[in-house]
Amino acid sequence: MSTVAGHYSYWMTIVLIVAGMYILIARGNLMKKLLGLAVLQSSVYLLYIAPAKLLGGTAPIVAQGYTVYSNPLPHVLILTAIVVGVATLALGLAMVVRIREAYGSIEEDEILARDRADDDRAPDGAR
Amino acid sequence: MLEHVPALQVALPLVAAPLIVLVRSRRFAWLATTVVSYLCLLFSIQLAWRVAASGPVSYAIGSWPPPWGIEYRVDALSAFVLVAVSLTASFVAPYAQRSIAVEVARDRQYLMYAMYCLSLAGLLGIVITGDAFNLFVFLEISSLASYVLVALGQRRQALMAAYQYMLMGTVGATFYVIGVGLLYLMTGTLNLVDMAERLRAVEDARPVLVALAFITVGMGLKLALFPLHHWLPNAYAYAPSMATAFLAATGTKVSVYVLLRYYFTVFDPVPLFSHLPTEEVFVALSVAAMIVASFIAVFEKDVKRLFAWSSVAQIGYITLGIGVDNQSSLTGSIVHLLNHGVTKGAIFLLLGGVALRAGLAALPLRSLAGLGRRMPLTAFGLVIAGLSLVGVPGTAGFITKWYLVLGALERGWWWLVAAIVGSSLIAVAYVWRVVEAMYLHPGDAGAPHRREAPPAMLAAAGAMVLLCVYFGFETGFSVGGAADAAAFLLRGLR
Amino acid sequence: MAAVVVALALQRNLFGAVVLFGIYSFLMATVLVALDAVDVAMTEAAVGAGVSTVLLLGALYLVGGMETKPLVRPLAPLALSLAVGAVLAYGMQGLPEFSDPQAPIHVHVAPRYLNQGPKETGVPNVVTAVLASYRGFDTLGETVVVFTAGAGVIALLRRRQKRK
Amino acid sequence: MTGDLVLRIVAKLLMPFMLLFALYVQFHGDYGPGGGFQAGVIAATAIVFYAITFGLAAAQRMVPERLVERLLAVGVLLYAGVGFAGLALGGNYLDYFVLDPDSVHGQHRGIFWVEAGVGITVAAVMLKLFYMFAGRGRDAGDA
Repeated sequence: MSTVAGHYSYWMTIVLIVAGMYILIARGNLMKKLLGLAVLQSSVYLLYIAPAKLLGGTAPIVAQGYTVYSNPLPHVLILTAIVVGVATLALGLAMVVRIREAYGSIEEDEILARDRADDDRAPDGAR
Repeated sequence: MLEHVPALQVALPLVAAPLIVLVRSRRFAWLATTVVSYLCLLFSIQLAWRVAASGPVSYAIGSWPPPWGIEYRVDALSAFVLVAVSLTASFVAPYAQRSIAVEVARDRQYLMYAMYCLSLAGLLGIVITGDAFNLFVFLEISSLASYVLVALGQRRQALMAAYQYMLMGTVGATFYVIGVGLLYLMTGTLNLVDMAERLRAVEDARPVLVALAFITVGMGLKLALFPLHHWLPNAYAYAPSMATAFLAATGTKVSVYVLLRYYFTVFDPVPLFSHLPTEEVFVALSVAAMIVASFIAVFEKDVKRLFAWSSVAQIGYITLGIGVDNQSSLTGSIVHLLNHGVTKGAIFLLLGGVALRAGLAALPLRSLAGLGRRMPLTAFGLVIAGLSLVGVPGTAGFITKWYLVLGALERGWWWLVAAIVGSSLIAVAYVWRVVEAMYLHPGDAGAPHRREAPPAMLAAAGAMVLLCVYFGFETGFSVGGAADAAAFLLRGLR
Repeated sequence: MAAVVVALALQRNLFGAVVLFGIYSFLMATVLVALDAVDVAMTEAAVGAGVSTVLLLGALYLVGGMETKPLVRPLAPLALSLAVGAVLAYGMQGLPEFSDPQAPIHVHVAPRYLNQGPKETGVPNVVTAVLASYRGFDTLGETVVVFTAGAGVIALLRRRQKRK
Repeated sequence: MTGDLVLRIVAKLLMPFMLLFALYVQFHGDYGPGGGFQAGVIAATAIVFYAITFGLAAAQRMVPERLVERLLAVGVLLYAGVGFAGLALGGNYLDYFVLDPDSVHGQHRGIFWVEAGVGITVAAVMLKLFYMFAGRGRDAGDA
């Protein structure tokens, strides 16, 4: 019983989650934050898929000559998760493009500063 | 056909969205949205009636028996939340036509309706499903649609608000998936009922504990639980009026529902959880939310943001009931899902009318000056709904607080009663500021004369205001349903 | 893969970061093949390394390439991320070992898919069978998610018909 | 966009094969890896490739934006429609057993149409995304 080796994939998942969250929180650039988000989302893939594998097994496409297959259910779930990930990414990018057009910047602090200036200058919020 | 109502409840709004995109007509979009919203309300009432008569309803999608297929499962709790969500939707839909026509660019209006339908379908799907991963999928549908709804706001701040909402929301959803993944690895199943049964046999509690933590934090982000609420004020303040009303009345509530579901039907039967400090954590965070967020609301300059902060505080009441954890307090929590939805929905619908007539994209407090004369009905409605926020007897808000206080007293927690009363006093302060602006400050000399919001909008908003009062007196459905749901939760699994 | 991710965190040129992200996705796809998840790997290669990268580059062209600001207060976020990692590490101690045939996910629910799936649905690729039939509603939801994103992007990026 | 003759000819030659491959992935998903989602992405990629070599306008002439927007919705409706067909024929929602007297055959039929729905929507969305982002570039900054 070798816990470190037996849990290798889990450790990898943790590394990805930590890295993703770090990029997401620490970076002020809106594009970079989206990349962090994508890494965070992809960390889930390993969490689900790695335990589904059985050594000596094969991909879950039933054929003659094989008896041991990997668990197909996590594969299905992660297919969905990947799709959700790219959908979120696309929407996020569209927002970043619009933000860039509206503010001329994609740095979080610059944008927030401009918002504050807006609030001070036009407190009536005229269109 | 009646036995297929659970599937139709979600499938109809889901199909309405692509139809709207296909037809690309504003009239059709509005018509489809309204029809679907009313049908959803009918379906949810039928389901609630069926659950009350003969216990939980189970529906196997694709005729695959659970846990292999996806099960739709309606019990006392989900039936109640379904009614609450579709009730709000049925008021927002007729309101939307004029509001969207003014606030959203012409060629995007039909997409706005489509997003609204998707959001509704997603929320209903979350509530009705009995499958952990299916819940995630519908969570994403409703979330993505909500991000777009917020981003379609008129000012450029709406984009940034939507972006931040999206980051927080996606992190929340990812945390939820991580939690579900851990549970799946320990039980091998995704069906919630099956999962609860198999969790009892799990020996190593560590992954389950961490799953609990991840699901709590994930859902906490979605429902704006106190320290995780940063996205909410901006998102509510800059979204189009109709989106704010709909999201404020339903979005966070559904996330609370998910927490309730996991805590009481999935985790509760596991003996290990009896000695966890979850109660204390929830009570502490809720009280903090009730006090701090209310305080911020008092000093807020923008009316929509003021009420958005008030939402954070009101969510505190809902989670407080989970923390106190007895029949009365849970009844209070669950009934507040409905009562607060109705109250906040009414407020934001009314504010939408004000913004429309004033021609403003944002509503600073000053812009309400003289509203008592300019729009007397709207102003009066805001006062009633404000009283319901405070919890004055005779309004829906009072019922909630009554049950929460009862629950606290049953536990002998006097200080908690004091906290509830204290936070209500702060609510008096911020509601007063609105009232003061409307009635005591004279409007500008050049302000337009008396002109109410368009009839359809005023009628929808007015009906919701009436509901605030109705649920304050006639509690047969609201408290009755909530008490059934609370009893069901505390009984755990049958 | 870990190295690529760390490089990604440190890279300040956005173009470089996007390329690194593509490499990361491709590595992920390779790992997935090694784990027998061929369908998933194919999707990840097409979506993660393909579509995502194209979209990222397209957006990058519109917003411009350099991340100008240095890191702001990098310690607090790092601590928070590490705390999340630590919590997860604690929980993962209790998870089943890699490739343990007695793990719950291999003895409950899944066996029916593998044993009965081809007979019940007539489709030997069990992933397809589960995806489209047993959990068909998930996939409907997934399609709707894609649809939502598509319609949402249209709503956000459609050009006004006439301007000014 | 580019006047490179070799690239143009290669692109012209490759197009049918890429689309054919997409169809193969779509319909072979029952027996090997693949399915509607992957096929949709590949089909969209083929057209994106065309757009890159011959210019966005040329691609939009071949696959107009209006059509793409319609297809976006058609795919979802097809999928959901299969669900309603199950209802109409007396089964539950998304019940494929009732689609054919022979239940296994019914399953097969259901999966086929459902995957087709996924493929259509995914291809349309991916293409639409590309159109949106690429089309934006020409007037970036003045919207």
